[in-house]
Amino acid sequence: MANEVMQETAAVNSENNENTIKLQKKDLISSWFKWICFGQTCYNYERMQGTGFCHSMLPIIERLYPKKEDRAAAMQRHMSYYNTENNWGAAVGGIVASMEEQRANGADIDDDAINGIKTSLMGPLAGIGDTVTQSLVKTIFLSIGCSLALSGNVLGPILFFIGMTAYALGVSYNAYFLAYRNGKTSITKLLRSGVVKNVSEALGALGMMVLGAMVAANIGVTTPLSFTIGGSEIVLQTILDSILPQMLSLIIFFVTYRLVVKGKKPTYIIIGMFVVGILGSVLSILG
Amino acid sequence: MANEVMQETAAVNSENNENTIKLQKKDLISSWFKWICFGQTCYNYERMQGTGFCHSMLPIIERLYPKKEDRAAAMQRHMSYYNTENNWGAAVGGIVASMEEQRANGADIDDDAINGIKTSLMGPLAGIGDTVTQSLVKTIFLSIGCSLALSGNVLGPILFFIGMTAYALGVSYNAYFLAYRNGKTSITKLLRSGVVKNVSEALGALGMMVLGAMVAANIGVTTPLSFTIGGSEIVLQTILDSILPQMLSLIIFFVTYRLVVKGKKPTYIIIGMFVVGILGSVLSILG
Amino acid sequence: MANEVMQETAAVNSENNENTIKLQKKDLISSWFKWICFGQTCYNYERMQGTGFCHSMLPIIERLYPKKEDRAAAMQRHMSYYNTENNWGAAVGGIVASMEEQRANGADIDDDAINGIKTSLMGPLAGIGDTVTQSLVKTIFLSIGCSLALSGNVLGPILFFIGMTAYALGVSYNAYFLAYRNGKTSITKLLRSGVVKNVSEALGALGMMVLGAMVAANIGVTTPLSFTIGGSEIVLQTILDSILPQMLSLIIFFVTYRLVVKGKKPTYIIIGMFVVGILGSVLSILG
Amino acid sequence: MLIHAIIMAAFVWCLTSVGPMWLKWSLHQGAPLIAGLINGIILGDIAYGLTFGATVMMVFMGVAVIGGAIPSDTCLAGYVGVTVSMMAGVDPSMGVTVSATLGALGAAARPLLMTLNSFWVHRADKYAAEGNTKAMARIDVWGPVALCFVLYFIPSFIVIYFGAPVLDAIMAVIPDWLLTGMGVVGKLLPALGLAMLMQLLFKRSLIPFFIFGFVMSAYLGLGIIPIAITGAGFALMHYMYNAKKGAN
Amino acid sequence: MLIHAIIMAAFVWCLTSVGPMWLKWSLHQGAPLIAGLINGIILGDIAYGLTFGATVMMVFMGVAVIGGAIPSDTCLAGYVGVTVSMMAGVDPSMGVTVSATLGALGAAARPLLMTLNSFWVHRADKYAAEGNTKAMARIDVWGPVALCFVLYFIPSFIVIYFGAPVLDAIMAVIPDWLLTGMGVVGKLLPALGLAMLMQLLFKRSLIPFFIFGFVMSAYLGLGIIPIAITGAGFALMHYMYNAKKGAN
Amino acid sequence: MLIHAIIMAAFVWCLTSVGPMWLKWSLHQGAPLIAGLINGIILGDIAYGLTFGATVMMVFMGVAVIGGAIPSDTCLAGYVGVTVSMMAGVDPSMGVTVSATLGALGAAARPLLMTLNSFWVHRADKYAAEGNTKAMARIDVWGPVALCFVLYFIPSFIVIYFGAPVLDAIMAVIPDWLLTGMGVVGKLLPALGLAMLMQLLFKRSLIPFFIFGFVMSAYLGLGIIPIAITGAGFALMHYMYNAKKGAN
Ligand SMILES: OC[C@H]1O[C@H](O)[C@@H](O)[C@@H](O)[C@@H]1O
Ligand SMILES: OC[C@H]1O[C@H](O)[C@@H](O)[C@@H](O)[C@@H]1O
Ligand SMILES: OC[C@H]1O[C@H](O)[C@@H](O)[C@@H](O)[C@@H]1O
Repeated sequence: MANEVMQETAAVNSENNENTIKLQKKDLISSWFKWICFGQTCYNYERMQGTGFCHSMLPIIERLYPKKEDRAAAMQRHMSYYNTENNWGAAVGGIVASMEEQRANGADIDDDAINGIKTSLMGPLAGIGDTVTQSLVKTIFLSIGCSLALSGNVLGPILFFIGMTAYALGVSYNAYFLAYRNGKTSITKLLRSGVVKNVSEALGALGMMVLGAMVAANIGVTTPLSFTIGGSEIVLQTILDSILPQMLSLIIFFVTYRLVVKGKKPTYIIIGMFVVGILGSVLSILG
Repeated sequence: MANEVMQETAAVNSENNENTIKLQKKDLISSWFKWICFGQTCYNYERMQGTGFCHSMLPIIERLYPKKEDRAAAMQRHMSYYNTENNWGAAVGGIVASMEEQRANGADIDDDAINGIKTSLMGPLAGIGDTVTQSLVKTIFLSIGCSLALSGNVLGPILFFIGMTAYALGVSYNAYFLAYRNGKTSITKLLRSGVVKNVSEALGALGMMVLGAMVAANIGVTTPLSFTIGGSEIVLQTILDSILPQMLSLIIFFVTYRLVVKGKKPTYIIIGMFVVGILGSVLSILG
Repeated sequence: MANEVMQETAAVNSENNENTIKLQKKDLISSWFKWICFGQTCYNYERMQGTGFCHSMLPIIERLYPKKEDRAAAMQRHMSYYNTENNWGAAVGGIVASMEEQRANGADIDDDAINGIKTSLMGPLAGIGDTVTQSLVKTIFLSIGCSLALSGNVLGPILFFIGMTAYALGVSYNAYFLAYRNGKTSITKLLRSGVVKNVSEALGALGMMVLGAMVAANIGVTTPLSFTIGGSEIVLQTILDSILPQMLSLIIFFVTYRLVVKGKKPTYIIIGMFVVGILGSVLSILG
Repeated sequence: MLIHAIIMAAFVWCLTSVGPMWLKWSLHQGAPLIAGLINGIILGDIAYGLTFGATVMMVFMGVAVIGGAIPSDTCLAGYVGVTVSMMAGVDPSMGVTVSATLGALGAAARPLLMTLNSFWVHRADKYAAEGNTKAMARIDVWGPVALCFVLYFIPSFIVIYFGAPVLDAIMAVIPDWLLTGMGVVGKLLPALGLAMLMQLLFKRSLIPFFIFGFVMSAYLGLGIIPIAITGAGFALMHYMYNAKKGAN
Repeated sequence: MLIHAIIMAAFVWCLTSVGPMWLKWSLHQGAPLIAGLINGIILGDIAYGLTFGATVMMVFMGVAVIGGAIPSDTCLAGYVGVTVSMMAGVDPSMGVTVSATLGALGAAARPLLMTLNSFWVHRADKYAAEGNTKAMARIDVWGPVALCFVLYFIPSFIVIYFGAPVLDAIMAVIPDWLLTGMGVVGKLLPALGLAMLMQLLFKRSLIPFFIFGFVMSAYLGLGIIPIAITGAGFALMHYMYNAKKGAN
Repeated sequence: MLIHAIIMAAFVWCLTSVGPMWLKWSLHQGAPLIAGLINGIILGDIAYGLTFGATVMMVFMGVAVIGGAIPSDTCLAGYVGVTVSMMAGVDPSMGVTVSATLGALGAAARPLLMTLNSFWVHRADKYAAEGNTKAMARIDVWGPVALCFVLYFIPSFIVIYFGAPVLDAIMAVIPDWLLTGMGVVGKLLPALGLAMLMQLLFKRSLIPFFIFGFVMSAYLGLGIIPIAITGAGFALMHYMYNAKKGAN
């Protein structure tokens, strides 16, 4: 509410007042692009993406604050601890840019207001972003890419490359500009409405289907065990196949999943797989 | 409400009054059958199905109005502009027959009431009827019929013939008699309740599934393009197939769909296809 | 409510009072096991599972009532008419055991209270149990078992055996002990909440899918009819297959289903099948 | 051949006038498919007729007649277009071309019929004023029949009777590359019928079903019947889960 | 053969009396399937036993025992019907006939058991009045055991021991057309079991799933296991989308 | 080979520092797949590269980088592990082992980078206080670039340049049973990637879709693309039927 009032005030100012400084399209594009290029270049424990965020604000700061002391204040303001997801998190940059613009034009926005927005949005956007980007979108592009590559089709890696690149650029650009235009309310509304939840539930359905298929197609462990009962040979794998093809793969998958869920470190699981695999092979149990 | 009161009045009349004229089953059947045979025989811009509707009312008029002047009035009443869907629209005939019956027995139903019913129902019934008959039922019978015929099965056209005929006769008969018995309220209720909407949504699901299958099965355009890179030949169609079989068919389908949605005339689209097809063939791009 | 108060009273008693008699785990296990073994051994028209239920209460009675007259009273109390489903119905035993325990410790629970619980729960539990056990679970295990057996896999009958046994023991044990611990309210709540209905609707979906598959796979009637038209032979079965594989099976299934639904006795249907099958074979209509 | 031409032209004549309205749904809306079979029987090659009819039918799949407006005349396409082409013995993909052309011409000519039919309306008004039911029934039927003899029977007969040899002659001189090209065109044209159908059917909530149908055909190689049966299952499911929405 | 007959008759004896109730669900309700395997082992031809048992089982698929009423005696059909038929070495479709007949007879005889068992109830009442738990347990078990020896063991033994040769003899004189006919009957009979099952399962909201199962079997040629697995998926989905309805 | 090693080490160098963040999603998260193709091109055997990259990629399928923590270094696994292995010409299943090992080492070393990068932060603080935007931009980029040259470029180059011959030598003496065993290990490892993915994706309401995907692959033998397309259909359906729930 208060924020909206400010926006209106700012808008009124910009009409009545000759001295108004407005951000230009190219400033915003430059700010977004600096974020999506350098946001995580100097990633570190002390501030995480703090310097990256500050870097991305430079074009905004240069336009809005001609005086050196204002610049210094703004830069220091944006050097604080910051961490969010690369693509969806670009929205924070957009909002902050619009807040800085209002502030430069005299709106009553203090450091706390800006820092408050940053810290209150970076978490939820990281949550959504990590889920959608890494568990859903990446999985789907990757599984299609691997599948094509395995069948010898050079389009596999290429499609993956194009898909992820388009996703990263497209999502971050739109997030930045939507947020710049519509301010905090739009993001808050989005975070609250069920849409994001429903979309990620739906993408999850797709992801799980692809996962099920990959479990069936990409593990492929079999057993060479066979018994001779009364002269006739019984091949265990044939019996397993008649119950459920890829049954061993499924079992191994679920055992591994249990271990992962229980928090076992990947490195230990890998070591375990070496032991099981080599022993199983030597003892002619697995093949 | 008023109408229901009339119906009751009529019912009371018919019990108390020896002079009552009741429509007989055969009159109604004849009326329905005249509609479903001749409703659109003299289709014209001035009255559309107006004369057809009047024609279908003749058995009713002959039974209810022995006097020549009453007959003339009734016939003129039903010569007005009229247009609805053939099968579902038969309901209007049923309602009008019951109104004429009440009127002939002294109920206070004037020309306006009857015309009002006709004009207020013919539109919605055309909407529902056209959707269900032409986009859903016809599609499904036709796609099954074509598919059987293409596989050399003589039952293809025969099943289509039987199916559509049964549909046309069955729907129109039931619509006429249901409407005659239950009057206007039943139709209005049906039009308002979500049932028709839900049924047509469900039939749409079936229709879209069949459509998807036909797109995959019945266009079948391929490309003979192939490149020779470093001595080995790369056949483009093979690569396309590995990504998505019938990919070209799908693309052509969507391009055509775009054109149709944008309102391009079928004739122009056909001409375009001639150009694309012949050029594509001559240039060895399409096959 | 009253019941819960009693339970609390009993609980209080058992803490304050040295004289408390508590059922031991082994009594309960023995009681459950006697039920699931002998519940229906002496099945008869007069009391149905009445003696079986009394039999299953013996370990409880022996522990709770050291005096002969109390024992006699308890045994007579549990000899009444009783009938419920084997597995789910075990819940009644659990509740009654807990009521007897409270009674033996002085709670004000009379014969009517105990009989009331028995007669009010045995019906609903039979309904649920019969549906879930016989129409759903048994069907699914049986169809998998038969299917494996028909493909020559010895695991068919074995899986069925293990599956049904695990189900019978697992469900009855859990029903008995859950009911013992949580008393009547838990069962009543379960019966009222939609959960059981929704679960059985969902299991029904699985059952119907398996049924549809079995109809297609396990009837397999064909027709040897063929006509020679203009020199070329038309094999009816080939035409039927092109419309719908297993069409005859489906028709026979639906005809039989109609008969079953109309209440025709299985014996008559079997006789009918003999007539139809032998005549059809002799006349070369069915094969 | 004379009789053959008369029969097929008579179909057009009836279906534009007195042919019972309930029969129009199969014989008119599905004209190419039906005409394929009939011509196949007459020419003694049913297999040719079935393929031919079904191939041409695809193009007219999505034709819907709403409010009297026709985007293409399915009846002419079927009883004239298919007949001429089958008599000339051409390939179905060439038949598609001939039929599509006739369908377009027919659609352009249709307003003439609907304008001229108005003539009978005025006679009918007169009989109505007289209360003469017999005459009314007569003029409503025989007026259009007479008109369509001139408007549809004669032209159809001429096109079939003289058109087949002409088409034959054309086919003899047509160059190979054009024939091949026409084959490609024949593959493209069904896309139009299907696109028109999509326009009628499209709703965002129905996209999943399009996908399912496509996958079942393209990847599992299933025919239309199993897909339609499965589609019926999905339709029932969709009704079930969707109806609840309305209920809220 | 004597021992073979004794074993199988003993199954019937136990399962109608003292055989643990939890075992009845597999051994009794699935008697034909189980009997097929056991006979196969005894006769040294497991493959024959598996096919035989499963084929007969189909007919009894839908048999449900509600409120003590049995439409057909699965236990006799399995341990007597299947055994006699397999001993005679007949075709499974003939075995279906024999088993169905015995099942029907068994169902007719069942009320006798349930009437006579009442006898033990009165003894039990007496022990209850005395508070004699030991005797009560004894009579509840050994009474029915004794009774079923007479009612089930002896007849079953006789039918198996003498029935197999008789069936053999019948098979030797049975004309070919009748054998072929019996084969067709054997194909028809499973329809009964499945129809009875449908009666238990049917709900309008479940029709889509019947369709999916049918299509997956008839068109994709999948076996029961993948269909049941997919069915489990659909069941979970159905639960999910359906539960909401109830929630409103 | 020198150039080859420099190119691949440069990938690691850039992607841990100045490589544009939007490129990291494909080049870093999908490093093994991409590295497979690039090495294939360099070595002149694209088919080998495709299979190799995709096989190794499977293991890293489920790796997600949340809050800066990495369970395994996909970048090293790809540009170093895949390269070394392909240069040595080993089997993909052996490459999986090499890459998984390097990925684990890389993950262990990562905290070093994130600790040392803090150094530049203090310089940046100084420039901020001065309002010096140019210097700030410079230090934010070139600081890490310099650091990663030491931390990533040099070690990667060494491992690739000297590692390939070493790996070659090892392969020459490795006994057959171990090779076969490593093959089995190579089949097991993807289970880890998939399990990690499951951990990210799992929700009870999504179980049906796992089942559908499994059945479509295991029984119908369909590839990932038709399954993903069908999955898109189910996702839309799920959205549709599910959204209503939220609406209540
Ligand atoms: O649109 C209603 C109706 O209009 C005209 O009468 C014709 O086009 C019919 O086919 C259509 O059903
Ligand atoms: O119907 C309840 C119950 O009745 C009888 O006890 C038997 O038929 C059981 O199988 C059944 O579960
Ligand atoms: O979790 C939010 C965010 O944290 C870090 O910045 C990195 O791990 C990113 O990949 C991630 O998106």
